[in-house]
Amino acid sequence: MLQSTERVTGLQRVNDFVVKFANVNGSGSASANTLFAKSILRMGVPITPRNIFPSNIQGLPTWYEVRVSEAGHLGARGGGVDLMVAMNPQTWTQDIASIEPGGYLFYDSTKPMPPSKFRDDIVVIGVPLTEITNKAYTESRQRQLFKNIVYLGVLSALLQMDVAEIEKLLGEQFRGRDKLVAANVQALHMGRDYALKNLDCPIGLTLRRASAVGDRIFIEGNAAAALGAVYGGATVCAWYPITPSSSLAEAFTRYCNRYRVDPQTKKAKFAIVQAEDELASIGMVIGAAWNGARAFTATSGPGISLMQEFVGLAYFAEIPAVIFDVQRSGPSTGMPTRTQQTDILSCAYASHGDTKHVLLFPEDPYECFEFGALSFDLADRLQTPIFVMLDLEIGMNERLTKPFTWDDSRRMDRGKVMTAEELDAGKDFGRYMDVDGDGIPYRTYPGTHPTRGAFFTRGTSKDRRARYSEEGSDYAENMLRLLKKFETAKQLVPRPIARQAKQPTRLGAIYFGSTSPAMNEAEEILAERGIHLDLLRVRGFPFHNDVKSFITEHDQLFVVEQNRDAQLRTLLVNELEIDPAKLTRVLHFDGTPITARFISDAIADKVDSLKIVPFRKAVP
Amino acid sequence: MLQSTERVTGLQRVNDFVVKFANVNGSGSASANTLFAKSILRMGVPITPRNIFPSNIQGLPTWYEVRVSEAGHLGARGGGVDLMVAMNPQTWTQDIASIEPGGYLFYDSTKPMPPSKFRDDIVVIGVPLTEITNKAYTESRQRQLFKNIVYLGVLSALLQMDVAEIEKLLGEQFRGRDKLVAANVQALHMGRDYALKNLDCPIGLTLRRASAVGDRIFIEGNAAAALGAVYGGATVCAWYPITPSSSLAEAFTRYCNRYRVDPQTKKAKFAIVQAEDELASIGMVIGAAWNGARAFTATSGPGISLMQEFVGLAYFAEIPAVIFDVQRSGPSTGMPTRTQQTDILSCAYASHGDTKHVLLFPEDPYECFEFGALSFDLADRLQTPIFVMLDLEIGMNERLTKPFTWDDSRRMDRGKVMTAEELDAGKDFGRYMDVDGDGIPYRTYPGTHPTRGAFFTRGTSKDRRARYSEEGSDYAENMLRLLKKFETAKQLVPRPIARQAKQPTRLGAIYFGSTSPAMNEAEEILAERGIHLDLLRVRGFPFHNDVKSFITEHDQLFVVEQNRDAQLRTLLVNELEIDPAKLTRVLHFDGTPITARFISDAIADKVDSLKIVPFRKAVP
Amino acid sequence: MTFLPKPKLHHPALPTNSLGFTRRDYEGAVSTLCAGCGHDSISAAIVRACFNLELPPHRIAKLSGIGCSSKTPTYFLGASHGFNSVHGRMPSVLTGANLANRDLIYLGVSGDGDSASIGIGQFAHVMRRGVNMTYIVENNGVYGLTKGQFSATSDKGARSRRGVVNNDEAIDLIGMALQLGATFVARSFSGDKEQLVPLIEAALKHQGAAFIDCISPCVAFNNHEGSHTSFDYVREHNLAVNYLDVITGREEITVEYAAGTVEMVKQHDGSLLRLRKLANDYDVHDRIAAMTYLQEKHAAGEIVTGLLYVDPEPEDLHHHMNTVITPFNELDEAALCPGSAALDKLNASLR
Amino acid sequence: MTFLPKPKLHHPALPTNSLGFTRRDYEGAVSTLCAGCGHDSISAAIVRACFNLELPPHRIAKLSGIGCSSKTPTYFLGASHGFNSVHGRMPSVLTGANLANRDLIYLGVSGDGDSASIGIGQFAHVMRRGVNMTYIVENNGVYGLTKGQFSATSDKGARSRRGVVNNDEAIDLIGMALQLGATFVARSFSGDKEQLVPLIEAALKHQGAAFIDCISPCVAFNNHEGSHTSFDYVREHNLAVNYLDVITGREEITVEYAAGTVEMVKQHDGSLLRLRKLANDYDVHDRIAAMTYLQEKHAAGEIVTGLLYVDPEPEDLHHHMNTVITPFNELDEAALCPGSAALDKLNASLR
Ligand SMILES: Cc1ncc(C[n+]2csc(CCOP(=O)(O)OP(=O)(O)O)c2C)c(N)n1
Ligand SMILES: Cc1ncc(C[n+]2csc(CCOP(=O)(O)OP(=O)(O)O)c2C)c(N)n1
Ligand code: SF4
Ligand code: SF4
Ligand SMILES: [Mg+2]
Ligand SMILES: [Mg+2]
Repeated sequence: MLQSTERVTGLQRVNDFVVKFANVNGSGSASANTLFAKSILRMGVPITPRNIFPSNIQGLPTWYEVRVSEAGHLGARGGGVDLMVAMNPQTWTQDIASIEPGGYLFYDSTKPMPPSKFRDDIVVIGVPLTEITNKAYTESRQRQLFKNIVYLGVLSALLQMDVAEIEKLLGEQFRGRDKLVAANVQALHMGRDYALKNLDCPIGLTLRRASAVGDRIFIEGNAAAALGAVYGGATVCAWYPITPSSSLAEAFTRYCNRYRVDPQTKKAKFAIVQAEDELASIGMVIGAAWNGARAFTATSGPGISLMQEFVGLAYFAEIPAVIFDVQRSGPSTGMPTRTQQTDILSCAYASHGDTKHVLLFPEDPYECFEFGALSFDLADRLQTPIFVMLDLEIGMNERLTKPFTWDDSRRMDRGKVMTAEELDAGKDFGRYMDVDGDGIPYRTYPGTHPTRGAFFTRGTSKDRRARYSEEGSDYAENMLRLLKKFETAKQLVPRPIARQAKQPTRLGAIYFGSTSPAMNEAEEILAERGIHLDLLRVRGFPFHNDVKSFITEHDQLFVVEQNRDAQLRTLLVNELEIDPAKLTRVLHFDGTPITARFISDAIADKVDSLKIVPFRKAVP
Repeated sequence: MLQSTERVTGLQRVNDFVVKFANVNGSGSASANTLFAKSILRMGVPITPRNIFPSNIQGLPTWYEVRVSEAGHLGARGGGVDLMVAMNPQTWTQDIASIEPGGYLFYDSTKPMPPSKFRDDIVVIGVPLTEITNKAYTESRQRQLFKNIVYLGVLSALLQMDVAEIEKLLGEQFRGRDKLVAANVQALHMGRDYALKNLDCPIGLTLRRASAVGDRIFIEGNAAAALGAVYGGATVCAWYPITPSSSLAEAFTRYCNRYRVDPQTKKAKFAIVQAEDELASIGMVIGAAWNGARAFTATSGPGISLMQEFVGLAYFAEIPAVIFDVQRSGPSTGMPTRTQQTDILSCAYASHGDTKHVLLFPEDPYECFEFGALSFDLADRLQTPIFVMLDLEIGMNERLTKPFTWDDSRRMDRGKVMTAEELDAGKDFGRYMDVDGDGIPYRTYPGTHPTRGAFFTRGTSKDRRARYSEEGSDYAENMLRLLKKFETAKQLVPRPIARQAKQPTRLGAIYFGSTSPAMNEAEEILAERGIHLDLLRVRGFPFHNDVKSFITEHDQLFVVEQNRDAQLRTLLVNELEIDPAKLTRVLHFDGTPITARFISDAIADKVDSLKIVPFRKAVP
Repeated sequence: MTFLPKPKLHHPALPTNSLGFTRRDYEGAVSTLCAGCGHDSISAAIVRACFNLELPPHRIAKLSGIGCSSKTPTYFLGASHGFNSVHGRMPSVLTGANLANRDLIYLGVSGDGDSASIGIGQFAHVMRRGVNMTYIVENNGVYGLTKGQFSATSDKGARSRRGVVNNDEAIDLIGMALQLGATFVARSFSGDKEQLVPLIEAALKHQGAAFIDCISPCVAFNNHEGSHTSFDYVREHNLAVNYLDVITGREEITVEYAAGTVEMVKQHDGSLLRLRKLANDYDVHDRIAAMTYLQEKHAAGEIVTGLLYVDPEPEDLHHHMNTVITPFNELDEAALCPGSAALDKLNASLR
Repeated sequence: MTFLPKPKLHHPALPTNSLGFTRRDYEGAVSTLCAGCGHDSISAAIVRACFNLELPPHRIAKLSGIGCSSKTPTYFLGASHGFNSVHGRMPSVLTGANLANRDLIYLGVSGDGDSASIGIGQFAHVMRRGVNMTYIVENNGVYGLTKGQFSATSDKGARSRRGVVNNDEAIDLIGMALQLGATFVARSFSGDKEQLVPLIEAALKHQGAAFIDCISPCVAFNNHEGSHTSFDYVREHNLAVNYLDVITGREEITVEYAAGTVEMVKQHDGSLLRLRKLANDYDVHDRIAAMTYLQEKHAAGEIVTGLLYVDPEPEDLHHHMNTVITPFNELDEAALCPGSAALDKLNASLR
C-alpha cells in the first residue's frame, strides 16, 4: 500500500526524472542498479548513472544516481531526487532530506518506520523486502544478494519498466550460468508480483518506450581510453594502482588479452607491468618510449606529483610518453573517490625548471577513445609527454556516447625517426638539430645502425648533437627550440569546438572535459532566462589560435571549471596574454560533478553583478 | 718583459675592472684566487667574485671572475674581461677571445706561445711559472699547489696590491700551521720578486687603498641561510646532497657544532640527517614539524620535483615546513653548476590539486640570514610550507653584504599552539576551525594532554574537527579557509622595496633575488641614457598589496627574471589580475648570472619597440 | 561520511590498569574495514598490549601510510595523536617525529603494499638508522584499498581475483629487516592473540628499531581460490560481473598453537598457510643464524612466526647523534639562539 | 665544455675480433673523471669484455642514473645508444627499454649512492622482476659527484673528510640481490682485471638479472684517514681551507690474487680492504649457502669477491610475460590494431 503521513500528490513525470539508490558498499547492489539503468536504455530512453562511493571496500554508504532524460541531458541535474530507493538505514536522514517536494521514497518496510521518520511532502512506498527474501532464501549470503533483485522487480512495476528487457539483460549478464539466470529472474518477479499485487502501480514517475538512444553505446571513460591505447598501438603499459585510474590499466589488460594475443603462438603483443610506484611506472614508460615502443601509464594526482622529475627529463630529452591522468580531488591523498579538474597546472607546467606540456581534454568516453589513440601519434610526432586529462566523472561512470569508429587505412605516425637506410644514405643526424624549422628534431632507435646515429641521451648539458656541453649558448638555443616545438604543437592538438548562441551575443563561456553535458544544458536554461552564450569547448593545450580569437570576439567570458583556483583560466591568461578582467571564474570544487543548475545560477548571478561592478573587479 | 704582437696601450683603470682566472678543477687555484679577492677587500675596495665551475671533480676547466668596483657594483658586469689569468691550456682560445680590446693577458710562458696564438689588440704578460716552481720545488704535488701562490705574487706586483694584506690573510687562513704559512709567503714573494724584476709594474689596471667596503662582511648565501636557520631555532635538518644546495646543510652542520653543543654535557641540540633521497628528507621535516620541532630541508630543482606530493600534504594538513631551494638550471638534472630563477612556479603551486605556497626571495647573504630565521616564524604562524628561494649565484658565491644583526629580545613566534593549560581551561579545540577569522586554525603538539586535544592528521577527507569526512561541503569549506589563510600571509611576508627614479616616470621595473645588483646598476646606466625607471623588488609571495599598487601606478613595467618562461610574471598576472600587456618580459636564461649590460640593453630596446608596437602586442 | 568516536561509557565492570584506564580508553573510532578483516584483529591486539603495558595513551604517536592497514590507527588509541601520511613514506615522517620528541612512543602501522612495494626504500633506510619505534606491517599480500592487486609480498605464481598471475619474487620483509640491522625482528599472525600481544608489548618496550611482520588475511581479495566445491550464487555472481559486487563479512580467523609446532591455517578462501612457531629454545640473539633459518624454512614452504632476533642493547638514532635529553620541541630561545654577541664575533671573522 | 669523441685512428697494429672491430671501437669519449678513479678501470674492463665477446657495439644499450659512476657510459661504447637518466631511477628506465626491444643487450651502470641510497627501491624491484640485464654498481662508498658525503654502503663508523661519522648500518647490495632473487650475483674490485673482465663477460651472457657489485676506490674523497705520517703540504692545505682544493691524480689501484686467498688492498688514503676471492670449489648454485657465507665473512671483516651465485636456467621478465619474439618497436598496425570490424562488434556489445 502507498503509505504516507499526509495526502501528497506525487510528481508526475514521464521519461524525465532522477532516481537515487542508497546502498551499502559491497552488498551486491551495484549490478542490480546497473541492470536498472541498462534496461531503461534498452527502452530507448537516455539515462546517465553516477556512482557516489566511499574510499572503503565494504560496509560504508554508497549511492547510485540515475538521471532519466528523454531530452538527452547527460549531466548531473542538481537539486533533489525524484525517487529515493533508501536501502541504507545509516544514511536514512540525509536521504530523506534529499528528496524533492512531491518526490517518492521507496524503503524496506519489514520494520515499518514511525511517521516522524518521514517528511509530509513526499510519497512513501514501503515494501517488506527483508521479509520477502528471508522467506524465499535460507542462506544469508543469498538473501543479501537477491534482495537487490527483488527491489529491482518492485521498481519495474512502480515505474512501468519493460520487464522483458531486464530478463534479457540478466540472460546476457550471466550467460552460460543458467542456474544464476533462473534464480535472478525468479527474484525479479518476486518483487514485481508483490508490487503489482500490493501497490497501485505505476506511480507518477513512469517510463515510456522511446527512440532517443539511437546507436549510442554505454561505457566508462577509463575503458574507452584503454581501448584507444590498444588501437593507438600501445605495447607497454606500466602503472601503479590508484583510484580512480586503476580501471584504465585493468581495462587495457582485458582488451589486450582479447585483441593482442597471437592466435598461433598464444604469445602476447603487449607488456603490462604493475610497477612498485609512480616513479617507476613513468620511468618504465620513458625507457620503453626511448627504445621505440608506444608506452603509457595511467595515474591520478598523487602519481602526477611523484612523476614530476621524470616528466621534466622526458620534456628535455624529448621522449614520447603518454600519461592518462584520471583526476580526483586533491591535493595530497585528496578524496580518492571524488571528481575534480584539478591537475591542470601541475601537468601543464610539470617539473621544476622551464617546462610546458601538451594536454588533451576528452569530454566523454568517445573522446577518451579518440584522444587515447591520438595521444600516441602526438607523442611520437612531438617527442614529448602527452597528458590525457580524464576525471573520475568521465572515467569511472558508464556514459552514453557515440559508437567508436576506426579508419582501417589509418597508419601510426611514428614521427621523425631516422632509419638505417637514411643513415647509410649519408643523411646528417644530430639528435637536437632543428632541421625542418618546426622545432622537432630527428631521433634514432637504439640498435639502428652499426656505426651511425648513436647518441647519448641526457636531461640537459648537451649541444645540438647530443654531446656533453655546459655552454650557456647551447642551453639557451635548445630552450628556444623547445618553445618553437610547443608552438608547432598548437596546430596538432584537437581544435576547440565552438557553438553559437541562438542569437548574437557578446558573452561567451569556455569549458572543457566532463563539464560538457552540464554546460550544454546550462546554456539552454540560460537562453530561456534571456542570457545568450556562445560556447567554446577547449580540447587541447597549447591552445589553438581559435581560442584566442574566440576570446577577442567576446566582451566577457565565463571560464567554467571544476577546481578552486581557476587553473585553466590561469593558462588562458598566461599563454594567450589575455586581460584577466575579461575572464570570469565559474568554479565548482566540492568533489561532486558540476551541474547545469549550478552553472546557470552562477552565470546568471555574475551577469547581474557584472552590470554594476566595473569589469576590472569582476572576479569572485 | 711585456710581450705583445703589436704595440698596444693597455686599458688604464683604477679600482674598476674585471679579472678572470682560468684554472683546472682541483688544481688548488681556488684558495689562491680567494686570497686575491679578499686582499683587495682588505684594501677597502669592493669586489665580487664568481665561480664558474663544471659538474665534475677534477681536471675540467673552472673560472673565477672577480669584479673590482670601488663604486660598489656587485653584479656581474657583462662584456669581456680586463685581465685574463690564463692558467688552463684547454680553454686558451675562448679565454683569449673573452678579453676586452686593450685588455691584458697573463699566462705561463714556460713554453712561450707563438704570436699567432694571441690577439693584436691585447697586452700579453708572460711569466714562466712552471719553470719557477719546478726550480723551487721537487715534489709534483707541491709544485702544483704553490704555482697558484706564485702567480698571486706576480699579480700583487702587476696590480700594485698591498702584499702585507695577502701575508696577513695567509697567516689567518693557515693559523697554527706555521710551516704552511712560511711556505706560502715564500712562494708569494717568489712570484712578486720575479715580476718586480722582469716586468714593468704596475700595468694599467691598478688598485688603490680606499674605504668603500665599510663594515660589510664577505660570505656565501648558503652559509648565511644556514646561520639564519640556527638563529631561527631550527633543530632538525633533513637533507639530501645536491648541488648547489649541499653547502647550506653542510654550513648548518658546522654552525651547529659551534653554537648548539651543550657545553656541559657535550650533547647536541640539533639533529641533522642525510636522508636517502628528497622524498625522505621532506618527509622527515614534516614529521618533525608536526611534532613541534622547527625543521627544514635544503635542496634544488630535482628535489623540489620529488617533494611535490609531500608538500601538498603539508599544505593540506597545515604543517610548518621550511624548504630552502637553491635554484640551478632546469629542468631534469639540468645544469647543476649554473644559476637560474626557475623553480618559481613549481614551488608557488607545488603539488597536484589546488595549492598555493608562500615564497621568500632573498637578494643577498644578508637577506638569506634574515629570511632564513624569519621563515621559521612564518611557517609556525601560517602552519604551511615556506620556500626560501635562493639560487646558485647567491648561494655559492662569496658576496659583500651588510653585517648580520640580531635583537636578543626577539622571541620565536610558534604560532597558534594550544597548550595543556588552555585545554584544561576548557578552551574548545577543533584542529581546522577558523576561530580568529584569519584562516589560521589552532594545533596541539602530540602528547600535550592525557584526554584532550588529540587529533588525527590527514591530507584531506576531514571536517573542521579533523574527523574523517568525505562531505563535499566540508571539503569546500576547508579549501576556502585555506585561501583566507593565504590572504593573511600577504601581510606577513616581507614587503616589497620600491626605489624611485631620479625623475618622475611612468615606467617601472619589477625584479627579485639575485638580480638585485645588476638591476641597480642597470637603472643607473639607463638613467644616463635618459630612460628612467622606478624599481620594485619583490621579496615575498603572496604579493603584498604594494605590488599591485606599484603596477597600477605605472603604465608599463618590465619584469626582469632569470628564467625562460617569465615565471614571476605569471604569478603577477594570475594572482593580481593584471593585464599581461602591462608587463614586459626581460628574460635571461642561459645559466650565467644576469648582467647590468644585458638588462639595460634589453630594456632600452624594448622601450624603443614599445613606441612603435601597440601595447597589447608588446611582448617578445 | 563523518564518524564520531564511539561514546566511551565507563562500564564499572571493566578492569582498569594502574593508570586508571580501562581497555576502552585505548580504543578508537568504529572500524570501517570489512567485517572479519585481519587488520581489525591487529588493532585489538595493539589496544590490549598498550593496556597491559599501562602506557598513557597520549604519550603514544601513531603514524601510517595509505591503505586499509594504514587506516587502522583511526580505530585504536583515540586519545593519541595520529598521522595518516602519504603512501609508502611513513618511515620518514616517523623518523622526523621521533627526532622532534624522543620522549614519546612511536608506533608505525603500514601495509605490505605500503612498505614492500612503494615503500621498500624508506623501509630499508628507517631500519638501518635504528629509529626507536615499533613498526608493524599488516601483511595480507594484496592491495586491499585499491581492490586486490598484488603487492611485493605476494607469492610468486599467485593468481589474483582478476586472474592475473604474479611472476615477481616475493619480498620477505623479515629477511630484509634482519639484513638491514633492525634490532627487534618478529613475525606473527593477526588471529594469534597469544603470540601477537606479547610480541607487540616486547616491541613497544624495545628501545630501538622493532619490526613486526603480521600476516593478516584480507576477507575481500584473498578469496580467489576455487575453494567452494558446492555451487555458490555469490561467488558465481561476482565472477560473472567480474568485479567484487558482494562482499560478505566473515569471522576473523584465529589460531592457537604451541611453540615449536607447525600449524596449517585455512584462510577465508580455503587456501592454507603453514605457520611454524619458533621453539622456546630458539636463540634470539644470532642474526646470521636467524636469516639462515628463515631462508631454509621458507624453502620448505613454511612461514616462521615468533621473535626471530633481538638485540638486548640496541642503540637508537638519538644515541648515535648524541642529542640532548630534552625533547627538541621544548627547547626555547635561550637554548637555541646564539644571540647578538656571537653574531658580532662571527661578523668580525668575515671581514 | 664540449667534448668530442676522440678520433678513432685505426692502428693497423690493433688486433680485431671476428666482427672486424678493434678494442678502440668499444671505447667512448675521453673520461672527465679524476685521474686514477676506479670507475675508469671498470669502463676499461667493460670495453675489454665486449671486445672479447665480439658483441656488435650498437646492439648494446647502456643506461645509468646520476653520479660520477653514472657518467661513465659516455666513456665506453661510443657506438651504442646511452641514457643518462635521473638519480636512482635507472632500473625502471632500463626495464622499460628492455620491454620495448628484447633483442638488445642491456647494461646498467650505477653508483652506490644511486643504487643503495635513493635507488634502493628500484634496485630491489628490478632484481625481483628478473629483467634480463647486466647491472653494475661502481661502489666507492661515497657520493663522488656531490663531493664526498656518505652513501648507504659506507661502513658504519666511517668518518668523512668533513669529520662526519656514519652511524647507519651499511647496505650490502650483494646480500640484497641474493635475497631479491637476482639470478647472477657477483662482486669484484675495479683494479682486478683478471677477475672483473670474465665476470662482466659472464654477466653479459647471462639471460636474466645479473648483478655485479664492483668496489671502486674514489681518489678524491676516500682519503680522510691519517695515512700520511710525514707532513704533507697538500693535505694540510686542504684541511686548512676545509674543502677539497687540490686533488692530485693517482695511479689506479690494481690487484692480482689467487682464488681462495685473502688480499689486503691499500687504498689511496692508506686504508685497507680485506678482499677474499672465492675458492674454485665454491658452489655457485646454492643461494641460501651464498647468503650465509657472505654474512659470516662480513662478520669476520672480509669482503667476498667472485661469482657468489648463478642460476644456470634463469627466466626473465619477457619469459614471465610470454611476449612475442618480435621486438615491440618493430610491430606495425597489422600486428597491433584490431581494426574497425572488431570495433563494430565491440560497439554492439555495449548497447
Ligand atoms: C602515491 C600514491 N599512489 C597510489 C595510491 C593508491 N593506493 C592507496 S592504498 C594502496 C595500496 C595499499 O596496499 P597495502 O599497503 O597492502 O594496504 P592494504 O589495503 O592491503 O591493507 C594504493 C596503491 C596512493 N594513495 N598514493
Ligand atoms: C634527485 C636528485 N637528487 C640529488 C642529486 C645530486 N646527486 C648527483 S650524483 C649524487 C650521488 C652520486 O653518488 P654515487 O651514486 O655513489 O656516484 P659516485 O659519484 O660516487 O660515482 C647526488 C646526490 C641529483 N642529481 N638528483
Ligand atoms: S579490503 Fe581486505 S584489507 Fe581492506 S578492509 Fe577489506 S578485508 Fe581488510
Ligand atoms: S670524485 Fe671520486 S668517484 Fe668521482 S671521479 Fe673523482 S675519484 Fe672518481
Ligand atoms: Mg596489503
Ligand atoms: Mg659512490
